[in-house]
Amino acid sequence: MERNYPIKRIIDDTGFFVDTTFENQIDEKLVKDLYYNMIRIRTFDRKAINLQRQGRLGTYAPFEGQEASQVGSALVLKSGDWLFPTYRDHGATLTFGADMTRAYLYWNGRTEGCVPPKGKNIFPPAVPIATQLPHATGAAWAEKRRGTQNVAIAYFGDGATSEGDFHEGLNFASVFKVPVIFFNQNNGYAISVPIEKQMNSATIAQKSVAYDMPGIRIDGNDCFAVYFETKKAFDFARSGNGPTLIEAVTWRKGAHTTADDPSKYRPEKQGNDSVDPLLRLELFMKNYGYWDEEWIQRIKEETIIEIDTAVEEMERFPAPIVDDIFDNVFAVMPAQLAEQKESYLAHLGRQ
Amino acid sequence: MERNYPIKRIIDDTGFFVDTTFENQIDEKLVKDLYYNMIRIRTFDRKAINLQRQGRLGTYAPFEGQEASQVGSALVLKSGDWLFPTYRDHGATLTFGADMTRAYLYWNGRTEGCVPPKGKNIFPPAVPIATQLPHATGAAWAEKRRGTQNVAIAYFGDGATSEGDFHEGLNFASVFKVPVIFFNQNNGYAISVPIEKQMNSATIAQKSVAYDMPGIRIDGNDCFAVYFETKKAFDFARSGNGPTLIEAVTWRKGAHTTADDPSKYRPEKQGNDSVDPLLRLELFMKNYGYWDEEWIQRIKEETIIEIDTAVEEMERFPAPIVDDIFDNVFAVMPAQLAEQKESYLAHLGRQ
Amino acid sequence: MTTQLKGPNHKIVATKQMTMIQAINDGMKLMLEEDDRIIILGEDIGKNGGVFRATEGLQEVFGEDRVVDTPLSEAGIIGTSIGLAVNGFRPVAEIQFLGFIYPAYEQIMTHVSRIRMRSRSHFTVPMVIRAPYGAGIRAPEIHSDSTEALFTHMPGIKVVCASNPYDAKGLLIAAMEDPDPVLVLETMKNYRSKREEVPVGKYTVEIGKGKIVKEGTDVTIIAWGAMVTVVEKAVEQAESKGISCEIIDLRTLYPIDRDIIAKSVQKTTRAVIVHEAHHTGGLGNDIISIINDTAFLYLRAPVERVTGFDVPVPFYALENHYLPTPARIVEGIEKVVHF
Amino acid sequence: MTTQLKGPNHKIVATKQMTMIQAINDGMKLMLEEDDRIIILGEDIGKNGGVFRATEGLQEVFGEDRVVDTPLSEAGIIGTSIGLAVNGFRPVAEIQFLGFIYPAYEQIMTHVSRIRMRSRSHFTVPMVIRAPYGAGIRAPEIHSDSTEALFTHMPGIKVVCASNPYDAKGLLIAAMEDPDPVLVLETMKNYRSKREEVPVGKYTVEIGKGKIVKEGTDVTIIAWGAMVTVVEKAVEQAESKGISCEIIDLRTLYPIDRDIIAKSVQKTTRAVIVHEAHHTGGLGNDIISIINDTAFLYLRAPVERVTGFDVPVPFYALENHYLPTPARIVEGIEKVVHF
Ligand SMILES: Cc1ncc(C[n+]2csc(CCOP(=O)(O)OP(=O)(O)O)c2C)c(N)n1
Ligand SMILES: Cc1ncc(C[n+]2csc(CCOP(=O)(O)OP(=O)(O)O)c2C)c(N)n1
Ligand SMILES: [Mg+2]
Ligand SMILES: [Mg+2]
Repeated sequence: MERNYPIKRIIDDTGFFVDTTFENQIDEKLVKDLYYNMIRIRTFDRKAINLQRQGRLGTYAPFEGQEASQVGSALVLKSGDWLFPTYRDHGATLTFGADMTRAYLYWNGRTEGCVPPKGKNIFPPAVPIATQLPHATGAAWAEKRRGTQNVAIAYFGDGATSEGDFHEGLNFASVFKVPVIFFNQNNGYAISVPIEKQMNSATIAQKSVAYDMPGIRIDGNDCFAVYFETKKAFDFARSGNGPTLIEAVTWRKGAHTTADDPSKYRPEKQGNDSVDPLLRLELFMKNYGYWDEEWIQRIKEETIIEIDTAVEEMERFPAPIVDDIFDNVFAVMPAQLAEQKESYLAHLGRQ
Repeated sequence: MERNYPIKRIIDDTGFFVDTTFENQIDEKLVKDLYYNMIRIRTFDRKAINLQRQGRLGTYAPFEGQEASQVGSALVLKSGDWLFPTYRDHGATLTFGADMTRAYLYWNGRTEGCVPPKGKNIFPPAVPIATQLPHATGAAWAEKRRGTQNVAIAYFGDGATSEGDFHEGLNFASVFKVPVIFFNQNNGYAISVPIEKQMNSATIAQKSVAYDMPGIRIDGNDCFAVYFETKKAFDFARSGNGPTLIEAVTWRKGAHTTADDPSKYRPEKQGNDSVDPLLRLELFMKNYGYWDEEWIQRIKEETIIEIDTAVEEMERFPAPIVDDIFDNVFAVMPAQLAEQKESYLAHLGRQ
Repeated sequence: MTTQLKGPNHKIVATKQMTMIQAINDGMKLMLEEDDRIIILGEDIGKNGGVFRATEGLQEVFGEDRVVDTPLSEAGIIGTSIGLAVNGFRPVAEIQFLGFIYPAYEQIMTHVSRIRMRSRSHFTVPMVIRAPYGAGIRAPEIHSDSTEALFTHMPGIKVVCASNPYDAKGLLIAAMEDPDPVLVLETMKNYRSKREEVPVGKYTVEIGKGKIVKEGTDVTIIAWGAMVTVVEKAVEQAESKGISCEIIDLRTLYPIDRDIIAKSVQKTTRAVIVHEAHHTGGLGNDIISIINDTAFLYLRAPVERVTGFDVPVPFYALENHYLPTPARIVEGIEKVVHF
Repeated sequence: MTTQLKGPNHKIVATKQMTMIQAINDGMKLMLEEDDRIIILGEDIGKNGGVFRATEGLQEVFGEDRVVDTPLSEAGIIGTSIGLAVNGFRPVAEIQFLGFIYPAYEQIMTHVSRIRMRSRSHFTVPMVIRAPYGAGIRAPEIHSDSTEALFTHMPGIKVVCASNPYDAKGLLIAAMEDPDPVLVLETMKNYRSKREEVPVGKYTVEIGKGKIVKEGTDVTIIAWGAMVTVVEKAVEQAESKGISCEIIDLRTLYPIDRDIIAKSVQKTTRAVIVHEAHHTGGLGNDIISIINDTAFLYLRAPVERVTGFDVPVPFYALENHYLPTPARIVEGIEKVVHF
């Protein structure tokens, strides 16, 4: 089956073209967009780990190594589109326009972290694995019913393919031919479980056959392959042709979360050979004359300032108020809940 | 995809060989076994419908049209094998050795209908759709762990492929490479929902690709195709090669259950062209000199007697006793339940 | 046949004889006409009109886009309904029998009930889940569960359950207009058991309010769904023995109408709760707690519960032994009265 | 370090300091050694030793055939465990967090709990489901559910929940030897919170029996799991105010030890129930019903409940406001005592 689903690549590990189909669509704007966003989210991600170590953030799920997959795909989205992320997809949501302060807040156990900026259709991160796939199908179905050209994208991991919801989400999408992209980041592991123990299939892309849905397998560390193949799938969906399953083969460089110790289960050298997606883009930029040292310095500095500001805002964010746990359960609070709230607030007052 | 999964046939609609691969394995014993069991279960099935109409049986799910699928597959089982049926698979269970009286009892709302004869590994019919697939995987896993050559077979319908449990059952089976056969009877409908609305895939067999598991598509009304292809899959499993998905394309001639009215949703003439599996075998027997009028008369008469006896036994079966609802919940009845039982029995005594 | 009847404010409303299933069908039809956001989906609900005919004729009128036959996949039905709901639609999902809702339990438990909270009301899921429930119609196994308590221990979702055609239509319409998800339990046993005059137009029955079906002074009997009918029979017998019974039809199971229970039990000083769900973990316990909290000093006898036993709902040959009967209820009533 | 301690019959048993997680690990290890039918399976339990290290080192000793890393699929884990169990094995399935058990709800509800009944005990599923549960460890959302009541309303399955290392090991071994399915809830908050002497060999704690943790005369406080520790703190404060408290650690949530509750409340005449699950639908209601049934004439005040609120378990920034605190419990105690 691997033969039926060869990994699509546009540039190789040394940053040279291996496929020039899209060469004329690669311009400075695109290259810089990709680079800028990848640098930005990597800096965000490393900062998060640091904050967690310092006790300024809770358990965090890092995505280093997956930047090309997340940025390359999220740059394709247009304003009316929908994004259904997991806990590891802040790279994608930030690229699409999520608020950075709120992304940090999420990892401090704050519901504010789930509220997207106005007009941005970004769903709260899915924590129960694979549950977001049917949601994306439903949201896409709604767009189809309204006759728009908007598309929904659901992010999910290799482990998520084992859940029933993966299957049911894809089946509904194919039956109702709705504009949804199932974007799988195959990062080799589901916590400690390697993909060979997760599934018997050689690829995830081939699971599309079960739904007679297009399935493609791409090098998830090649930002151009990710961008152009995702764009093709979006265009296909916008034109009313229905869903696509994309398998982006990538690598989780770090731990599953800051609470995890990969040395327990992952051979030390495994993954060392997978070239860093950012480095690969840098090589490409140098190879093809896109390297602009001054611009790079500038965006790096800007990014650091942006992130420091976001962290500051996160830490200065108004403390959570107790009312919150009662106020968003129903549109109108039932009498018994109102009583619980009242009596608890009174109790706090007495203390 | 239909091209990748052509329907395998051994005899055509007129009862002539179209594939002679297995010709030399077809002998009088096999032909008679197939015919006898198909006649037997058809008679059982029609009797059940009649009993239901007369109010002597509860709602019943008939399988007429699916006899070749059920008998052809069930004849492959050996004594240590496991059979996980649905509510529509009494043809298979009876062929494997289930007790007929108890099959009728099941449809009279009696748990006695779920108890197989000693030594026969027949699980109670699965009512919640697709839940039996992981069970079969687990039972097969146990056989593998014990190092036996026993195989489990799970029966399920086209509609069942939409449930998460279908996916999870097949995934586990492929990952742990256990000796289980997933035997799908694609009878065209899940109650009123035709297969085109159930799935976008042209075949069910192709869903095996998702698990890198062998998948085959057979004419489910050709008892030889069913028998030999199922046998191949069993042999494959017994030799330690793991699971197979079989799609047997067949046709539900009657209603979903006696409570259903297919004229509401099924075009009147649909399915008329699918030759009756029993008739097809009869044609074959006449074409190739297996027709033995005297034997046929005898088994028909014997079958009628057997069934009448079973019905009589079912109707003379000791009335259900109230204790039953309390007695099989736990191995040792918890005190509170014992009290509930005692007080209810006392209540009945007072009446 | 349409008749005329005085409405709540003495205005004349047209009514029609309807069974519960017809009233439910009528409610969906009205709302499909009125609100383009409504989309009905489930297994066999389109061409077939539902296995109980609740959606009969709706696909013909409103088309396959609004009355949708789905694949056989409850998590898929609820999961995609969530997506539809957060994106502007108002899905009304049918689960064919409550006993088959469990594959969707994760979607209901971790998303349907929590999205409003998780997103600070940015995303909401105004959706309805309809599910026939209950034993006593000689259905095959698993078809007869009465597991409402699994959904009342799940803050963020409301649960209603009508015992008659009028309430069924009014509660269903209220559910379809509610800004939050509502599970609508439909008692199969009462689907066609009686006809009554039901207003032909739109009206709602307020979610969260029970109803005094019959006033009385000696004992309060609390029930819902199919059990209301059984209680009525029991009460006839009890009253013939000189016991005056007050019957409460709870109608909403979450949030429970605590006031109606409190007031009634404070008056009668005795209570019997009747439900067909299992004893342990059943809603009866919640109601005892409400009585404990609101009527402790009034109570003259321990509250009595007449419920299904702590056993899986039996196969139908014995299901009537599982279900509360008028005789068991009368014993319960006598027990509290003669304590 | 191994010390010696007097056992129940004054025989000397070797003990060792263990945390709850070590005691659980030890229990599984002993049983894997003793009983070839035991097979442990779940997500990340093999090489990784479980996200909480409950199965640490077991795969190394017993091999990949007996300590199995499964795909990420709870219905698959429980569904195949059923097949293993009916075919002679004794699966011990880990669900990584109770909040992720819901995808397996159908398998548990319609099969694990019913197969014995459906087959008249021909098929049985002697299996254990282990699940860490509860809030208060600053875990991400959904990881903190305490939904034991969803499993006590499901006849055919037992539910246990230890508050300390000794009970954790003893109950787990009892569960692994039980002929019926047992859900073993493990309170994450107590996994490593204290060490105590635990016998090194095999022993069981009887399923269905609670324990008087502390005797007292004015009020009975009933709790389990993590809440026992919180209750102990509250009781210190209450006793300093002169209120004598009796504490019951329920230990088994199904079937509940009714006698221990009845006897204690008949003695103290007052009760407070503490649990972290939601108020509505929580086990507290069942316990109030038990008190209603067994101690009505003794009771001097309405039973008080101190529980999690009727809201989804909050994100962790506010989770401590959701959980019962010593202060809230003390108020509850004072309320019943000064009624
Ligand atoms: C239903 C469910 N089961 C278990 C978990 C615990 N869990 C969290 S992340 C994870 C692994 C996910 O792996 P994958 O889908 O590959 O995504 P990745 O973390 O690698 O991005 C598990 C088992 C969960 N969140 N939800
Ligand atoms: C989980 C679940 N959902 C719904 C049902 C109701 N139901 C019973 S049979 C059936 C259709 C099954 O179709 P298929 O799998 O094709 O099998 P067939 O009946 O055609 O043999 C449905 C929807 C059920 N039994 N279980
Ligand atoms: Mg992964
Ligand atoms: Mg079918």
